[in-house]
This record gives sequence, structure tokens and C-alpha cells, in this order.
Amino acid sequence: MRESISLEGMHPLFQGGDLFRLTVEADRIAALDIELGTHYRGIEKLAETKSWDQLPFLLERICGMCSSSHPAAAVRAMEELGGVPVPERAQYIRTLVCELERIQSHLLWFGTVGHNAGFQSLWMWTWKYRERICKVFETVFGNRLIPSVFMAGGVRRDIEEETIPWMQESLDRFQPALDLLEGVLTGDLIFGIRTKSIGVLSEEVVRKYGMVGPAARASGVAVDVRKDDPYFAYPWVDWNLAVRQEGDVYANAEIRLFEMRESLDIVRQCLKQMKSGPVRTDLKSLPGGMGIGRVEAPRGELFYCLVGDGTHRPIRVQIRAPSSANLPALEESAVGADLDDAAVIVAAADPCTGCAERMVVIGRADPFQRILAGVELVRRSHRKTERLRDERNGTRIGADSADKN
Amino acid sequence: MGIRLQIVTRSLWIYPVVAGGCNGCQLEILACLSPAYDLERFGVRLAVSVPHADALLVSGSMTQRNLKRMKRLLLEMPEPAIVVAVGACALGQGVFQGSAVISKTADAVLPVQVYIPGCPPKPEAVTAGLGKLIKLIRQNPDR
Amino acid sequence: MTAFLFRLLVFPGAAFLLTGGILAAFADRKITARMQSRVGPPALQPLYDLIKLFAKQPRSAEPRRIGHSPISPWIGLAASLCGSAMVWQFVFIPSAGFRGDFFVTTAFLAVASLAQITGASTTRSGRRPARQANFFLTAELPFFIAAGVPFLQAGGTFRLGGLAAVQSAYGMAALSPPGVIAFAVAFVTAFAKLRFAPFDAADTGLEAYTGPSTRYSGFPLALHHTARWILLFTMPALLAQLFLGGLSFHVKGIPESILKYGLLFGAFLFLRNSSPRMPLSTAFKWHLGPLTAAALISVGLSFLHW
Amino acid sequence: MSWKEIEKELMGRFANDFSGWNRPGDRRIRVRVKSESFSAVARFLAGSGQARFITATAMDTLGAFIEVWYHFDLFQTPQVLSLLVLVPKSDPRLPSITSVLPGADRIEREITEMFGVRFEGHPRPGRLLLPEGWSRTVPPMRKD
Repeated sequence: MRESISLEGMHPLFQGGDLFRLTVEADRIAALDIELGTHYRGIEKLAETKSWDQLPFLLERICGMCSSSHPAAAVRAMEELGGVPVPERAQYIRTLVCELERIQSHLLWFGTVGHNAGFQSLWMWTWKYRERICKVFETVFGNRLIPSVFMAGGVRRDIEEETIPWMQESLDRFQPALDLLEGVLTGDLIFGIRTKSIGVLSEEVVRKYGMVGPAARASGVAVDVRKDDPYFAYPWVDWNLAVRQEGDVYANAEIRLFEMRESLDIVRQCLKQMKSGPVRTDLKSLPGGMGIGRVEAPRGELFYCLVGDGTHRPIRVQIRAPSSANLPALEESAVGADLDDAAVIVAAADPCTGCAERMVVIGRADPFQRILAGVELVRRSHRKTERLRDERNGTRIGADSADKN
Repeated sequence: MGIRLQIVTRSLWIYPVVAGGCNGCQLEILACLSPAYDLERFGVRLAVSVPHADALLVSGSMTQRNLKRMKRLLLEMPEPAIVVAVGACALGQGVFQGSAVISKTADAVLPVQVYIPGCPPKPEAVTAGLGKLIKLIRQNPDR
Repeated sequence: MTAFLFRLLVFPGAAFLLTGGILAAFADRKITARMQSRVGPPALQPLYDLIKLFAKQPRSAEPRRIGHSPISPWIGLAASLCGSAMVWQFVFIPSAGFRGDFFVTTAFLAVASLAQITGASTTRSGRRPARQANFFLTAELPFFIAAGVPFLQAGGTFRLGGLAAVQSAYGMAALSPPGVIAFAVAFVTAFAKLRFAPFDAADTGLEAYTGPSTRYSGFPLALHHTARWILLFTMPALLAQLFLGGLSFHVKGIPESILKYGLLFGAFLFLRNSSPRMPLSTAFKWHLGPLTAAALISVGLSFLHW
Repeated sequence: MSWKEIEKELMGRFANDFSGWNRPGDRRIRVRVKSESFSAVARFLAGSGQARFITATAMDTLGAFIEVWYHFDLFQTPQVLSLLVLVPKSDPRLPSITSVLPGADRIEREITEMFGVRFEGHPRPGRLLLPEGWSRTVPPMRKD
């Protein structure tokens, strides 16, 4: 018997959403449909009405989880378009912000995977440590989630010298989080059972769909914009890239834990290497033409293509979020998995609908007609079976009555 | 109704829902339940599903595709049901003002009783907002 | 008659169990919160929750779902009350037991757990709860076998009421080799009965189906919660009665009893809060494989009078 | 096969289809491709295993054409290869590359919805899914 299930309310961040629909056959996933579009806000169209200076403020609000990567990619595109030089200190501050954001986003990943595996305490513990990162953002930049530091040609706010020792101390106090996650990964038998050989993505699938970010690196494809197309202060700091071959949820977790360590290290190096100096160059206007900006967001490569016509506004803003590259593969990789693992697989794919839906509109028929109670679904599927049987027998009566119901 | 509302203030189960937005408000609402703020001190809990909820915390800009869904969620909530609008988008479309697919604010669709401004509101603001809601109901149970 | 009514409704019965259940639920939430480095709810929070749920009223405009017919929460609560009342009666009044009372008690408790899962069959889909019920019965099998061990050691009367007296004369069941194995098995399978991670079943549905209680609201949900809390309140007492020589309420036995109960209760909460949940298929295998085998071995050993 | 060899082969095989090969900076390559030979180029790039399809950018520059840029990330180099295909507004059609590059599925549907460009041979051309009841007939990102 086939049945259709909505994963409504499953993901703590997307409660009330009707984003993932599973079709289940004999407790195995027969199909997974990702239905985006409910968060579609027409941002790309809206962006054409903003000036270059206003643009980062809008783009930050595409997604609360990667609120720095979006403007980071946009300012990269703008700087490529206009050939704007960026002061060194600004590059360090940008790197620092991006890496702090990566840490909090990866912590969230651990939290949601834990939550979906029935490990409520992990969810709470990661939030406890995530709060420290938010605190740093709030103290240094004024907002907990949306620091608004990026602007073409530099950063909006400098880091005051007095806060640097405090930041270093905060980062030291963050260390227990990594030890905790290390303990969960290595020491927890059941966490291993829940995640090892679950949701495996082969290298072939990763290459086929052009997947990016930790998901690709967990399957043996070493793509990372920070290494491939170095930007900001990444060439000046020392860090490593982790690649795993397994492609399962556990490998994803290992990659993310490793990246958090590296990010923390990068932030420390940035704080140490930063020299005082100007943090922005003034920007009068941008010439016409196309600029491409890529950054490594926590979930993978974030791609911006900005086109200007020499005025104060862009004429086209094209955004390719990492989630929209990674989610299509999920529809393929989840098929055949046990229903028990569905929630973990979906959480591990790190769906960021805010990002993915800024533009992509996917879907079939009217979704609201399909939100049915379970009983209704079962009844419908019975009806459909009857109808099909009747059709095979050459009678159309069943079909007519089913439609009337 | 009055007494019922009074009782609800003692154990307010919230159900945060994003009506098309950046999840920032959602993150901050969940941060309220995390160890640093811990709203469970006041009996506030995250409801598993809408039928368990007492308060619907709506955040995000109301995209057209979400209007019907929001109404359905409200219908599924048992009485007494409280609706709280969280964040600039839900209050007045925020930064997405002017988008063709966003035409309404939260209070045009749902009977919003409390507004929590901010982009995103800090967990302290959400806590204060819920505290004010509780205080308001206790002082004036008949609204 | 009055004595019976008093027992049924007040002392080891409804009023006592309800109070105990609320206290257990509070302890559960508070300890969980402390483990997650939170402050936790105020005292009496579960009581407020219950009152609120009783006061809630589903909207009339809501589409009718079978989930709102409150039959299975009622059955669950009734069975949970009866089973728990029996357990606590045997704890307080050991002479109240009768031959084979163990079977009656476990049957009640089994129905109580099962009713929580049948609640799920009225929610989103019928198929998955069927699987959970299946799973639940596989958890019940090793529990039942393991719980038989102390009775075999005590002479095979299957009298829960007198078990504590026998054990205090001949030593705790959990101190003999078969008793240890049986105790471990019963402890693990009790998670499934309590619907606690990591060894539970029903809430595995929460990951995909948001749980059996998801579509209840208001009154039935309150019944559902009460039944669960009472089970939580009783389970450590049952395990103590079976394997640890019972809880005694003579003056010198009180600290020991509190220690036993507290350790068991704490162990449940600690394990539940410090590990993720087993996937259902793995838990199936655990229950039908190693756990049942271990239970059978312990029964065999106790026949050999180890 | 390294990118240098691929570039050589690409230039050799499709010399007549390319025009305006330019490099703004050392990390970007831009080239215009004739729309009829684009699918062959895409197939070649997909087969080479050295390029990853990133996305496609469609834009309306108020002329007679809709510009569609296909961006490819080239492995082991910091370069992004952008292929420009011009689609006439009078007959907006393009060959679909979803069958060779499944990652292009969504962006092609998106361009169909937003710009009204039809992708021929797309396996599941979803209908316009802006909000339900989107009544305007002009694709929303078109500027005319």
C-alpha cells in the first residue's frame, strides 16, 4: 500500500510548513517531494528596485541562518563589477563574520539532527553554545542574527580594539561545545546507529547534481569556494579542508565538526593578524556590466550574478543558494531509505528553505487541496485503487462516484 | 472565556510558524526556549502540533501562498487561541514591502492580539512580549 | 465496600496516583531541564497543564477527525489507573496479593501502553501505528519473560503482593545471576512501555508523524498525558517490587526505598536524556533477538536454581 | 583531462559557434554561443567531468533578445565559465539541458516562469507556480 505523509511540524525550524512530502511503500520511502514556494517573496525582482547601497540590507534577510553569506557574495559581485579595492582590515572582518556564521549554522545542524533523532538534549546543548556566537555578534555588530556589516568596498562597522580580548575569551569559552559534539560522535553508540550508512549520497550523484558544500565534501568531492576561488582573507590564514568518502549522515557530522574547529581557528587568526587601518573605500557608482560573486556559505557555494547598467541600481540580481543545488539530490537519495530515517535524512540535508525559495518555485498542483487528514488520505487511496480496478474491468462507475465524493 | 484565558496564562504552549520569511524570527523564538532564556520557567512550552497550541506565533511576510495555510492553522487551534505577530515582516511587511507576491500583513489575515517588533526581535523582546500578553490577560480577562 | 471504594478512588487508587503522576511528571520535566542546563518549569506546572487542557475546547469549525473520539485515551487512563493501583497496593499492603496477580497487573499495564499507541491509529495514518503496536508487543515479550524470573525463584506463585516478603527473606532477585540478567532486560524494555527514548517506539513516530497524540487536543490529550504520567510514576515501583525486594514503608526501610525508587527513576531519565532514539527496525531486532534470548536464559538459569 | 586540454578541444570543436571569448579578470571566462549548438557544448562540458553547472541567469536588457547566461564552475581552477545564449523575444525557445545536467531542472523551470522562455525537451515542465491565482499573463521578470 502506498501512502503519502506530510512531514509537517517535523523540522523545528519549519513548523507549520508543508514542505516535504513522503510517499511510503511498505515502510520504505518510495518518493520524496520537496515543495518549495511558500516562502517565495520575489526577492530577485524586489532587488532591482534597490540601490547598490541598499541591496545588502535586503539580501541579508533572505535567510536568517546564512545572513552574512548572502551580502558577502553580493559585495564580491559588486566589487568585481566595479573593480573596487578593499582594505585589508575589512577583508579580515568579513572573513571573521562569515566564519562565526558558519559555526552557528553548523551548530544548528547538529541540533536539528539531534532533535529529529529524538535527542532533545543535544538540541538544547547546541543552542546553549550557539548563544555565545549570537552574543559576539550582538556585542560587536549590534544584531544577534543579522550583523549588517557588508557593503561594497568594505565593511560598515569596525571592530573596536577593546572588544578583541573579550572576543577571544568568548571563543575560548566556546571550546566545550566542540568537545561535547566530539563526545557525541565518538562515544554515543546509538547516535552512530542512527547516522552511519544512513542517507548515503554517492560521489556519482553529487557530481551529477552539482552538489556543493559539506554535503559534497562528505561524499568525496572536494569543492570549497574558499579554496577554489580564494576571497576575503582566506588566502592569508592557515586552514584545512576535510573530505570524507562515506557520504552518510555521520560523515556529514564529522565534516561539520571539523569545519567548526577550523572556523574557530580562522577567527582566532583573523583577530591576531588584523592590523589597524581603514575599513572601507568610498564607492560613488558602479559601471555597467556583469559581476559574479561566489562565497562558501555554511551550506555550500552561494552564487550571485549581478548586472548593472551604470546607474545606481542593478538591473538583474540572480541568486543561486546552496540549498537549491543540494535539495534536488535529496529527492533521489532518500528513495529506498527506511521511514524511520526519513526525518534524520531530511535534517541532515540541511534544508534552508529561506534561501532555496527566494526564487525557486517548485510544485505540482494546488498544495492546499492536498493537505488532508491521514484518514482522508487512506480513504482516497482506497478509492483510487477501486477506481483503477474498475477501470481495468471496463466500468467507469467507480471513477465517477469517486470524483463526486 | 475569561477564566479559560486566565488558566491558559499559566501554561502557554506556543506554536511558532513562518509565513514566508527568513526564519530569523523563528530562530529567535526557539532561542527563547533554549537554556539561555528558558521560557519553560513560565510554563511556556513548544507545542508539538497546532491542535496542542494556545498561542500561534506568526513570523515572516505573508506571502500569498501562505494565506490559506495560516487560516487553516488558526482553525485547528482549540479555543482559547491567541495569535502573536513576531517581527517586522509580520507587522508591516518589513524589508519586503513592494513585492508583488506579498500583499498583506499578519493582522489583515489573522486576529492578532500582540505585536512583537524587531528584525528579528531579540529573545528578550519575545519574552517581554509574551510576558505582556500574560499580564494583559490576567488584568483584563474579558479583553 | 467503603474500604474498596477508598482504595480505588483515594489511597493507592485515583487520587494518590494522580498526585504521584503529577509529581513524577514535574520531576521528569525538572530533571530534564536541569540536564539540558535550563531552569525548568515551576512546581505544579503539570497540574496547570492538565487544567488548561481540560479547559480547552476544540473549535467547532475544525474538520472532524476520528482522533477526537476520546475512546483510546479513556481506555489508556483506565488501564493505567487499574494496573498502577494494583502495583502500589502490593507495595503498601503486601497481603492484598493473590495467586497470579502478576498476570493481571502486567495485562493492565500492557493495555495502558497499547492504548496510547492505538490513539495513533486515528491520527494521520493507520499503517504506522500498527507497526508500533507490533513493536510494542515485541517489547512486552521480553519484559514478561524477564519479570517471571523472580517468581520462579520465589517458588512460582506469581504473587506480586508476597514477593517482597519472600525476597526480604531470601535476598533480592537482582543479586542472583539470572536476576541480574532479567533485571537488565526488564529495565530496557520498560523504556518502550514508558515511551521514552532510546528504546521506545511510539515517539519514533514523532519523527515522521509527530506522535500519536498529535491530533488530540484539549480533553483527550489531558487524559492521554495523565495515563502516561501515572505509568511513569508506577514503573520504578514495579521494577523495585519485582527485582529489588520491594519498597517498604517501615521506619527503617524508608531511606532504602527512597534510594531504590530514586535510582530507578533517575536512571530512566538519565538514559532518556543522554542518547538519541533507536530506529524502530533496530529496536525490533534488539527486542526479539538479544533481549528475548537473555530473558529466556535467565528463566533457564532460575530453573537450574542458580 | 585538465582544463587546459578541455579548453583547447572546446575551441577546436566549436570554433565556429563561439564568438567574443573574453576574460574579465583572471577568474572569469565569458563567451557567446549560438543557441542551436549550445546543447552540444553543454553535453561536452558535462561529459568532460571537469565542469560543474552552477546556474543560469536570464535577463531582459530591453532589447529584442533575452540573454541567458549559463555558469559553469571549472574544477581545480578558480575560474567560472559563463556561456551567453541569446533568445529572441519573438520566439523564446531554448533546448533543455536537464537530461545531461540534472541540476539545471529547477532553474530552467524558473526561467520559464519568470521570463517565458520555453525549454524544449524538459522532462517535467512544471506550470507557472507563482502564488495560486497569479493572474498577470506577462512573465514577472520581463520588462516590457
